Amino acid sequence: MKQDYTFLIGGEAGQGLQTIGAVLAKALARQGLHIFAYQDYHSRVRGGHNFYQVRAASFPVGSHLDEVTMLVALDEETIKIHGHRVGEGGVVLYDSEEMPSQEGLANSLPVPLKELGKTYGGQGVMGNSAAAGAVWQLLGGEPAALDETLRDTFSGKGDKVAEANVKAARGGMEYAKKHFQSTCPCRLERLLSPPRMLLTGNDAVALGALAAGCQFIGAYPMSPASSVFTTMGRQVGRLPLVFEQAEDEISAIHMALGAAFAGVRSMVATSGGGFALMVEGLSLAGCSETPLVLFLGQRPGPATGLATRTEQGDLLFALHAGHGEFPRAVLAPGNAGEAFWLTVKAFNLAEKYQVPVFVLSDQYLADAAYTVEPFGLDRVLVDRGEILAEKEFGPGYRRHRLTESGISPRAFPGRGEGTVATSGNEHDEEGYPTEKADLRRKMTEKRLGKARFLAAAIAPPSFYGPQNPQKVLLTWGSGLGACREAAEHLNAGGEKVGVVHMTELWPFPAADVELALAGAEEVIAVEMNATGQLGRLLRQETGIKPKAAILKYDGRAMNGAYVVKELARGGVNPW
Amino acid sequence: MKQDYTFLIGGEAGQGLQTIGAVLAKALARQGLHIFAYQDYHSRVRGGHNFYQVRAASFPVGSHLDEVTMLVALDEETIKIHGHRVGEGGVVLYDSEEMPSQEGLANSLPVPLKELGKTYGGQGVMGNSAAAGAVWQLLGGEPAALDETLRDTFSGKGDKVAEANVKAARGGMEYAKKHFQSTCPCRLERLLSPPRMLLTGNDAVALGALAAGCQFIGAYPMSPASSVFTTMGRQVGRLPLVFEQAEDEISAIHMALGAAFAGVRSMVATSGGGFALMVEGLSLAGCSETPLVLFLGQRPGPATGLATRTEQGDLLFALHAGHGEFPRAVLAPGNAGEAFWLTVKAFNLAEKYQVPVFVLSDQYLADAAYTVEPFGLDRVLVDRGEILAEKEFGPGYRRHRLTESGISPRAFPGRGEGTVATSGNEHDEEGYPTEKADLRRKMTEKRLGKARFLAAAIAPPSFYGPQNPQKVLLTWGSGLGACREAAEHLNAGGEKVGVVHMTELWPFPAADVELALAGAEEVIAVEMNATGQLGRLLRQETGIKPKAAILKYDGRAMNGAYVVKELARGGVNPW
Amino acid sequence: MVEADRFHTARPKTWCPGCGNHQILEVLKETLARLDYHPHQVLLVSGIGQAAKTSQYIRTNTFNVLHGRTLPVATGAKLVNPRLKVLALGGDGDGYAEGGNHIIHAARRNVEVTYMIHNNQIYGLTKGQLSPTTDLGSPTTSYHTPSSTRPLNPLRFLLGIGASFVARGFAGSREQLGDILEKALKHRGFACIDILQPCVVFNRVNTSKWYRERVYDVNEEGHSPDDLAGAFRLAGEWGERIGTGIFYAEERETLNDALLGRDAPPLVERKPEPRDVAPLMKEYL
Amino acid sequence: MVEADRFHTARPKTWCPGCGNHQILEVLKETLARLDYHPHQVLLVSGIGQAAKTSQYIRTNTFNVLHGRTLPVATGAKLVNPRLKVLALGGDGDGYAEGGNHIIHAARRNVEVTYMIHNNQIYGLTKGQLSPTTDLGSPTTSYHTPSSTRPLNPLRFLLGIGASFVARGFAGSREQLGDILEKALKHRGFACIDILQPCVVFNRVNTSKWYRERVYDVNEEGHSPDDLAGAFRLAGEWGERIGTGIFYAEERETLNDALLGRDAPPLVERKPEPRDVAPLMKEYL
Ligand SMILES: Cc1ncc(C[n+]2csc(CCOP(=O)(O)OP(=O)(O)O)c2C)c(N)n1
Ligand SMILES: Cc1ncc(C[n+]2csc(CCOP(=O)(O)OP(=O)(O)O)c2C)c(N)n1
Ligand code: SF4
Ligand code: SF4
Ligand SMILES: [Mg+2]
Ligand SMILES: [Mg+2]
Repeated sequence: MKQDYTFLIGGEAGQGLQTIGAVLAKALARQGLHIFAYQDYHSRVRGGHNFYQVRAASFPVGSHLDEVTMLVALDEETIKIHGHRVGEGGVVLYDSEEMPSQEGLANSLPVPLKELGKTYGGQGVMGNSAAAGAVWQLLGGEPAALDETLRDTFSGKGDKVAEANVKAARGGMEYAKKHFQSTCPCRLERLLSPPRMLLTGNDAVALGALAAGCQFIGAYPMSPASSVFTTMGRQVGRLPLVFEQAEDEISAIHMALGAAFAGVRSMVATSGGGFALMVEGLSLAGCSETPLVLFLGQRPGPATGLATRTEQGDLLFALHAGHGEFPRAVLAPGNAGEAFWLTVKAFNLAEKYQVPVFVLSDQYLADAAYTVEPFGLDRVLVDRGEILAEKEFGPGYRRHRLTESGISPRAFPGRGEGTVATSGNEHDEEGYPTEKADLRRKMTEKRLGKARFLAAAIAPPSFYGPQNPQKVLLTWGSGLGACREAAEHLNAGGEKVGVVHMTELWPFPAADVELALAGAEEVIAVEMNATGQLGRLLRQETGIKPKAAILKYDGRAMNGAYVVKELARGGVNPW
Repeated sequence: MKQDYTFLIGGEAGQGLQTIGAVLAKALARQGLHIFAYQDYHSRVRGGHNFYQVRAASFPVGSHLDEVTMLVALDEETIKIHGHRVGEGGVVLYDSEEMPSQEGLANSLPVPLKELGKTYGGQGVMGNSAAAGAVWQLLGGEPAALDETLRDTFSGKGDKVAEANVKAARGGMEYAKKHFQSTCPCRLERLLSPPRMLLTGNDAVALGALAAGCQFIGAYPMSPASSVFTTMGRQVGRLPLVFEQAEDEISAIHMALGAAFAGVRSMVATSGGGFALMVEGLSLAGCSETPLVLFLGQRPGPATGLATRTEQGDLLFALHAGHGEFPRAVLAPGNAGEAFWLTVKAFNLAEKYQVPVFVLSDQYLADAAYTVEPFGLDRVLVDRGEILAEKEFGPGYRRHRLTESGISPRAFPGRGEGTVATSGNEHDEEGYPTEKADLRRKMTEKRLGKARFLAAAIAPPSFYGPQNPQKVLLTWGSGLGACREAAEHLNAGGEKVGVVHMTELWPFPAADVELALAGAEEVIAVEMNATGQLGRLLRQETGIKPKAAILKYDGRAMNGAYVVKELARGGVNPW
Repeated sequence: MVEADRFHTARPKTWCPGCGNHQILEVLKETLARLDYHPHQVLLVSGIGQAAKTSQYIRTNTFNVLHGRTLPVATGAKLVNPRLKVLALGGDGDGYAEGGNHIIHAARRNVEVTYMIHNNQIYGLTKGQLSPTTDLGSPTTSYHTPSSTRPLNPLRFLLGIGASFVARGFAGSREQLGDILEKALKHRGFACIDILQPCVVFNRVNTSKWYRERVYDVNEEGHSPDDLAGAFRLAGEWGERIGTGIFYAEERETLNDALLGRDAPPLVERKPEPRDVAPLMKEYL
Repeated sequence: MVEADRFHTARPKTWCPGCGNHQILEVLKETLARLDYHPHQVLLVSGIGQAAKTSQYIRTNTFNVLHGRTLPVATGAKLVNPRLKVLALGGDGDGYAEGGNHIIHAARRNVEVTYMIHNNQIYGLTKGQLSPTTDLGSPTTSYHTPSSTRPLNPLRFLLGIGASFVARGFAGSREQLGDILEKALKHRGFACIDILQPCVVFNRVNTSKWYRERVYDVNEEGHSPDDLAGAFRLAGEWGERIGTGIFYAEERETLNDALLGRDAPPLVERKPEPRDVAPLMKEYL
């Protein structure tokens, strides 16, 4: 049976809706379903309408649906805002202590959450677990499976708390069994799947960085990037790495450069405004050929913009940031799985070519949770590029030796008898400032020449859909899920729509992209921004101008339905 | 008679060669000649080979020549480095106290500078004026004309010093008259020209900003931008403006935004690394629709690069700097005259459309001195855009009111009974933060929509050369002089080469550029960088890919001869 | 507090109930009213963070800028329009972390700006990360272990850089805070108030109660604001007793005085004319 | 000074004759040699400016970074390789202007870095602009009038932010400077030395002679480095008498201690393995 359910839990910040959402997502994942879950929240700690949306399906999913199967309303606002989204036969479960009776609402179930929490778990706040229990009951889930997930979730707070929550959830189940009259359209069917992790995009980046052997992360808190460093930071002590919260982003990138220069794999994690502050340091990385991975979690700008929402507005900025000319790579994963592998690749590219490499994400991908099979760690290859052995590293070492490939073997201070010198001034082979015209020219060519080799390491775009599609949706990064969903929908209706997804954007794989777009009658760029940045880049690099663009720039992620609708309207031309 | 002389004064930093150069340039300008003068210097205060090169001609000139008519060598290094550049019949005048006799050198004249300085002026350092006098004598200049220039130059140091220098110069004249045997090929012929100012690119920007009514300049010292703020700063007290040296570039741009918000025309001046630090503030200007003029004097990067040299490496960076999407304008003058008028225009665009506007220069243009007729100040129109009168500005004022044009009339705090609110967060019409999707969309469209009107205010590129040229040299900013010189040379030899010079680069005047390039068989991009940035931009905006590029990226400016030579070799393809 | 109404806005507050920012906001409104300021005479430059939201809940001119950048913006505005009463305001992260350099130089310049740092010793808006003032051993969401670096002492920092007015208030001592703020607003120069502000969600160590048990008024106990050495010593207290009040105050030339002359007419009221550049052009002939 | 040869380089110096940087460079080489460091054990992080050129004229590992950014780079390097003797070095503009914020937080972290600020009270490399330490009334090329803002007092700033080692040297007192530097290099923590450095071209006020007539050794006159209040008081002197020597020194936990544990093996010597991530992956199942 095809299963595709969407659970939406809505309420105010501070009501604990994340807990219900996360518990349900995890419990459903453990039932073998594929999950896509994401949060919509405000830049505040208490109040404001927030929601958590979990999609659980019997097939892989990479974006959200508009139609809700089960709405859990912790406040009345949730019903006002999302009530219309509940699909045919869908269920509304609401906190009867927080709002007047919603009797008029079809298939609705009032649940006295605090009361249940108190009665069964001993505390009103456990009402959240009661809500999860009620949902689980309506789904027809195996009670023990929810128990287990609750135990794991609350284990950090001690056995007593965990057991109380289990009891509260059981209370919720009982209540739902007793009071819910109608049948629920969603009957959970357990699937025999391999075990899967439930991982946000940021979790995947953190895992990727750790697997790649990153030993230093410098950062200053900023949504939606912060969880990358907190997840990694939790491993300090267990794994050989260190995290330090910098006083600002300028310091963060320079600390990371210091660590990289001293010999470890090093990264920063930030968002637009923080990245803006790192731009001078980025240029220093370029000049001094210091490897660095930059995680850039985009959010809507300009300036502080919408701090907790999503956008893909910084592609061209990342591509051109930094004064002067130096090579770089820009990778943009489309889901958690790609986020892991591209982060690993980012470190290899950075060290092999001694350049800064971006992992370009956005709030949607950063915060959304995906089910992914555990990564094959044996397949994680660490290539640190050319590094002199301690014995070879003696007096006369030239950090920026002019070589055929433009790559000069690295050596690290204190790791041999020689000394390493480098500089943000134009320098000679030894790494000391020079004013010589000829050397300047050679050093520029050396640095930029590496782009050729870097380009050869860039993968072609991914293609999804039928052979010889009539229309191609050209997208990048987190646009993947929505475009695939749209294409599948349209192709099911008899169209021939393909998706070309660019995960590796720079050096731009022009020939591969031309090939991928070759047969298509129409190329439509699909991006979460207002100016059609990939479309511009495509024309710059290939001369191909997309026929139209599908754009969104209200801070809320697009999904398949949006793409289908906008495509029908012909898209827009932002260029 | 056609006159086209090049004087090169070379020596170490601290030897005072700027004085000789500047005095000669000014004296020649006052004889009615057109001047192009520039310095080549190191990032140090004493020592290092520096030179000052003055080209004086009977026709307008905008770049330097390789061939030197008269070489003034304050040290032997100068002869070693530049000796071969002295043209047929050229003269070498050298400081005989600083180096062994150069008797072998044709047309050479040893001058004991210190001795002359001491004997005639009373001090060894006055030898510099003696050198100027000797040159003047060889030129056959009217002695009184040099006297006058010296008096003006040294007037700040008191009459006594000025007269001593005049005497030293007279001593130099006498010495040259007595000892120089050969005839000198350059005989100065006074021209009846209107009075002309001798102005560097930076002087012109400063004058333009002052004429446009700029009242605040925020900056942190950085070559080659600093002279913009020192020139403007000298007017504090006389004109209603204020300059404050900030603690860093981040502070500089934010001070400027504060001043602009409070109601005055405001600007910053910086170079690459400093601009990199301003990128977050730039985005705040975009979000809060605060008008700002940014003077960006490019120098070779990445990082600190070559601090005192030249490059055009930051075009795409300036175009895409800042997280999020917002409109901006980028203007790039080709000489001092354009620098003045484009700076005036920058302020008008910034205030009318409430956007940041760049004046993009580079070290070559910034430091080079040009002869320019005094600017017609009556033609300086100040258009501050829509500003509410004090009486209209009452309670209920909405700083970001949604209007047809996207432009919301401004009002200034304290200048009426109302209050002004704005924010770097996405905001409502009043200027307070909002999270609403619909408002976000509208505000984005409001901001970006202004680009349409801004685009209409952008001038088409300038065209120089024959109708229907076979080849077009497409260039921007300071590339103008070299390209025109090259085209004139080639056309004199029977070719049909035109120059398309983009002074206004963004919003990109695509239709105008297409028109300008329409007939040409070959388009060659000519830029002082390594990656062909204008070429890329051209393709992005028009689909036209130049046939080749002529590039230079060794920190030394290109000139006409370089362009001719590279064109003959077919150029390169950096894309 | 009827006069405080003139600063009223209907915008709903998004702070947690019990958050110290509520109290600080009320004191700010009251004090401005008491000094008979009107909304249009005041410019509030705010940063990013919970504290910085203050400017949304009070009617004045306001530029809500980037995280950490209040002081340069305030400086630029004050330089061109000295008639404005300019305040800058933000959290401990906004000020002492991202904005640290600007504090040093605002103090050096002695720009006439009242600077309020709502110091909850934590990053509120971004959910509990380490701040430069987080106490040693306090839990944060930045690290999986409690804070292990010694915090910055804000008052010693402010005294060390020569700020001409240095005070500490406590959100819970409303009357005293109002007094301090009044004096700060009257101060001709850069006036800094570090305000102890309980965060009921992320700072469970330095709670309202914790502060209340410790704060005392240094001026009441005899400290005189012209005693710099005493101020430096008292600023060292952070344990059983925590001093509040005015630690240091000194009159000296302000930035506007220095750059434009005391009582110079505001630049915003002077209209530059292109033709005024003519004499300068002559110099280049 | 035969041992100092090991730090010798043939690179020609581009400083003016008579510049205080020459002396500081020699003292640096001598002191490192005296403490028996070898070039490969030392990492010198330098900024941009005349002072910063020092790292070109001494053989050590060196990262010549951006203007103002020495300390974060030094911090990152020290964190991953504590076996390196890490120094940071730059001018007064590099440190107190562009880099001001990093000083505050390096002090808070107490990262084990020796920080030398060559303080010529002017911007040398960029030709005479105002520095945060330019004396009131001194001419600069930034303004057409003499400096009219009161300078930052570097020592009070450093004391105020709780730097664990605060000293002032004078380029012209070579022996004393060597002593101070030796103690700084031996200090477990963030050791700052503000070094009075004559600039013979752009600072015609604070000349060698001017300094020499005023400097005295505070420690010789009985000041003990554990006396913070005394240090703060003495740091206030800037006129007839200018104190040099060690103003303050205190042992406390360093950043490496706090984040990684004292005597933890350097991260650069530990090789991470992809498979070590397996347990963490399990947590997500
Ligand atoms: C450049 C930049 N970096 C980071 C952030 C994210 N950010 C917003 S507020 C904040 C810190 C809030 O702490 P604090 O200033 O103490 O204010 P509080 O919320 O505690 O009042 C941070 C890190 C940002 N907006 N901009
Ligand atoms: C971001 C940035 N801003 C400005 C500059 C230009 N700059 C180079 S050195 C310097 C100041 C030099 O003064 P100081 O640090 O005191 O060193 P000194 O030359 O006096 O030794 C400046 C402003 C720069 N390189 N980078
Ligand atoms: S999180 Fe803390 S600082 Fe933020 S509103 Fe709540 S109590 Fe106040
Ligand atoms: S200008 Fe000053 S600081 Fe620079 S080298 Fe010369 S004396 Fe030294
Ligand atoms: Mg805080
Ligand atoms: Mg200096």
